[in-house]
Amino acid sequence: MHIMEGFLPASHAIGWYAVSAPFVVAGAVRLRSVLRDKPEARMTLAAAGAFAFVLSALKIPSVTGSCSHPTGTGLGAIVFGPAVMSVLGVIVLLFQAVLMAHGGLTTLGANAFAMAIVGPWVAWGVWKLAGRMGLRFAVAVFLAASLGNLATYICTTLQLALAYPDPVSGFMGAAMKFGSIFALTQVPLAVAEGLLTVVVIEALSGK
Amino acid sequence: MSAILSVEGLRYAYPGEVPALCGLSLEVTAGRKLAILGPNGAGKSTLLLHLNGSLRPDAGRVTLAGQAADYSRRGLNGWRSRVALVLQEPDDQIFAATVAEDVSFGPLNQGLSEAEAALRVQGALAALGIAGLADRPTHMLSGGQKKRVAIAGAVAMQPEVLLLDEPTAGLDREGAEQLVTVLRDLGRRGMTLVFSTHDIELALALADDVALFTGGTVLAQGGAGALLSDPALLARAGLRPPVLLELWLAARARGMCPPDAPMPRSVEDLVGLLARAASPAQAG
Amino acid sequence: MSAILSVEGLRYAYPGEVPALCGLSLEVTAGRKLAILGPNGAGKSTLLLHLNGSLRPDAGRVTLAGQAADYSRRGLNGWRSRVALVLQEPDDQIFAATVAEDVSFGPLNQGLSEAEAALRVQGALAALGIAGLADRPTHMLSGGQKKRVAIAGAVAMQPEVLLLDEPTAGLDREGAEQLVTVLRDLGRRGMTLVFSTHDIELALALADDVALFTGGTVLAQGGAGALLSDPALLARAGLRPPVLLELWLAARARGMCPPDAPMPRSVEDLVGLLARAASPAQAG
Amino acid sequence: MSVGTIDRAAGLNRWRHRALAEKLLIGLGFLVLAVGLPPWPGAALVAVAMLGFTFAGARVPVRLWLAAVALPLGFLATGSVMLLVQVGPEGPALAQDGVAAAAQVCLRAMAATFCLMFLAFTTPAAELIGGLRRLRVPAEIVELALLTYRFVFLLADEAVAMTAAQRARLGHSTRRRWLRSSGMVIANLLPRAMARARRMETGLAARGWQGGMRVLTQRRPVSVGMVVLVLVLQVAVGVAATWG
Repeated sequence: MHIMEGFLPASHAIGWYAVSAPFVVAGAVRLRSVLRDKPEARMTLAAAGAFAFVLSALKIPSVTGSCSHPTGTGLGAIVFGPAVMSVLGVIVLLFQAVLMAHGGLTTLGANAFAMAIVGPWVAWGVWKLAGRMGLRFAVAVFLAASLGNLATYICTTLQLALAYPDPVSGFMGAAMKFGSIFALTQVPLAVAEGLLTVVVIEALSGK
Repeated sequence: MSAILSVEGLRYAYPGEVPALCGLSLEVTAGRKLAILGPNGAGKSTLLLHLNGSLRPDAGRVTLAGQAADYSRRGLNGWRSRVALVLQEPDDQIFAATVAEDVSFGPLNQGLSEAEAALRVQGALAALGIAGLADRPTHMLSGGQKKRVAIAGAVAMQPEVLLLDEPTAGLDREGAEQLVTVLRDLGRRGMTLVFSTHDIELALALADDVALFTGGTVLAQGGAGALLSDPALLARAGLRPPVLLELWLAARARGMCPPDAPMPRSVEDLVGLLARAASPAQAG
Repeated sequence: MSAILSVEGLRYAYPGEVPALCGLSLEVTAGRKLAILGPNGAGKSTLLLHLNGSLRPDAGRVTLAGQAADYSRRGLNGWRSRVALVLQEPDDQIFAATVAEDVSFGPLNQGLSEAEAALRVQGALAALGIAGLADRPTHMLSGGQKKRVAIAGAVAMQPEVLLLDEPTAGLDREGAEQLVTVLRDLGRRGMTLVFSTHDIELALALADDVALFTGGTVLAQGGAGALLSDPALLARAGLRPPVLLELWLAARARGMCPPDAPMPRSVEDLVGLLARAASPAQAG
Repeated sequence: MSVGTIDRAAGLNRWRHRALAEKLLIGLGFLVLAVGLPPWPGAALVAVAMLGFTFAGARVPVRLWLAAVALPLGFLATGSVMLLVQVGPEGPALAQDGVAAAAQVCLRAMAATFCLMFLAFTTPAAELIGGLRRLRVPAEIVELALLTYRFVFLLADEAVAMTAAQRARLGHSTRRRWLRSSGMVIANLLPRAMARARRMETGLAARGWQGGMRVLTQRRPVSVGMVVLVLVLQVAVGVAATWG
């Protein structure tokens, strides 16, 4: 769920840019040195970015009967690693804004934080942790992808609640408001994305 | 001679683009092989996508065995079981790890049991002459083999009509000839074939009927012989007759072939005609 | 007649696969058009990738204008400025947003100034007959246009040799004919052309020389006329002569063509030959 | 709408050949005003101005524009409902100033979205990315973005074709099969994306690629009249919204 263009007040838009910037700049610096050493990595990374974009444009069925688009953050983090995903994620968000009117430029900082930073890092952390705990491969993939997806939505919910605290119950109340709406649609979607990622990773490792 | 599929006044434009189909009507006769012949970009693939409900027309209608097309989920499932589609690029439709697994995709989706599906797979692989490839990993197939696997995937669903988009694209001559043999065989077993092509030689070799396409409309539809030997008509679709027919026409124009002889379909036919004319004594 | 490129005893296997080239020798004569003709999977593309240093042979060697190939970064840069490669799939070579931008990539890599590069772009687009497409976004081109843009990108580098992998693959007859015209024109301006194809008609229409390929080796190399009209030789490479030549040979065998006449290259040529034989009084 | 629909329109509209700087001045300039000014009347004026530039100026096809704006407006509908409601100790109720608050947010978000849509519908994404170069974004990152752009359309076509092929074989006949089929599409797309990357590497190396990806970009002359017009309008909107 991208926060749409103009939905956040100016101060929040700028604030989230400031929060995301260090991650993205660090990722970009790292990427730049990789690209200097291995120019051909451009192709692979660009293909990965395009893959993430196309993935986000695919419709998948959800458990409730609605359908939606996978975020791909879990899959990306597992396959490419979370640091790379921060830069690729921003590029993908930019294209989603200008090619699909999905998300926006003023909200790019906030969306990047939720989808290119929090989601991938949570997915990657869960993936590593599950591996260390000796969980089964498919279970680890499922947990990483669905929790990464869920973390993205929780992050977006908190961002919205921060911007629009409830007049009576403040931030917590707003978080519950936005959260309850999202929970209805997003929990099943997180499950769907987890299942989908398991199918993908298993098919990939079968090749 | 009944129309198993027919379209009437079909119009379609991809969002934001110029119309791909501009009021097109066409009939597919059961049990025959129809070539949709035209240059690239004429709307051939777009038409095929309408014939199995993959695209829904902006205007006009598609009729399946006399019934108006039903675009509900259920209707589409039934439709696609009867009318199967094979895309141009086999890599776009082969997903599974092995050939047999991939071919079983359609039958299993039709709700058949695993045992029934396995029989269907066997039958389809045999029909395409690739029974030996059943266990082959799909990424180790040659271009021609991939094409046949993709077709087997459709044949395994036992459709009445098989739609093929540019079936010989990218194949070399030997590969193309083998495929033509296989497709003729399917036709002989009663399957209705509709294939798109820009290759007039393929239309000559395989089609009973031809629909001549250009700029999103049908310029003419009729028997392959009459259409493919009409240079003026072909020229209007940006095509030239097959070399064989061009020679035949040129020779006939110079009186080197009997004017009433049937159209030659092979080099041997034509040489025979020329020889008969050169030494009329031998002629019938 | 000097060999601008030659390969000797070339062997190559992709990692983990059966050898693609098995001790192959070949000469490319400056200023001529050479067809690498053979069925799919014969190793044609692999050879082309060796001719501009994209692949390095496991054994054997490649010689450029008498000099052994130099696989250093510097050596490769010089080599690829003189020998340009156009891949089969234009999408593998076109990366920039607009046509003019994309075509400027090679010249700028050669170290030309922006002004010189702009001239090169103009010249190349004009040579390919696509000057009007300069500003077109690259993902909005048709198949035939993309092909020409990819070739323009190579021509803009002003190479001595142009290597083309299956140049007419996927094009319809009109597109293919236009491309042949353009390539003939480049040949007339002195560019050496080497193209791979499984389409014997293309070889007949365009090539001066033919190298017949099969199973990773050269079966025969020689003038196009002699090779393409030798059915026994072609059969060994899994090919059949072009329909035109098949007819010619069949007609000649029956005494319907003068035995000493030159090989026909078009329908008109052949009809002329047949007519001359039919009414010997008119013959020269 | 497919992945390329908006970008295609961006390549065909009447303002396709206007200088990037002009379009950025319009799109981004008004975007800043939309978010920075008090929504009434600031954002309202911005929205009107943007509709003028989009339809009267660039002649963007209305139907495509409407199809594209549906998605963000859907988000807006859900989001603003949240602002109408307040949650207190005695459960949810209508918020006191909810209507005003929601209206303000709606106005701002719509105006801002119109700005984004103007940019998206008049300027091909590649040109926008090229503009990043002038903002001193490192060349490697810009090139990465441009290559990504190129691959996006190729992979999207492949994904569309694969999905059509699966539908033809009833791969979406039940929800379970649909999920499985989608997984197969994605799993097949990734190796194809990587194979494409390798082939592109060969293809570009043959063109003398040594790491950089310099191309000649055409700089279009900036029309002074247009710049003055836009600046005057923006100042006017700013003044009207601040003191109006």
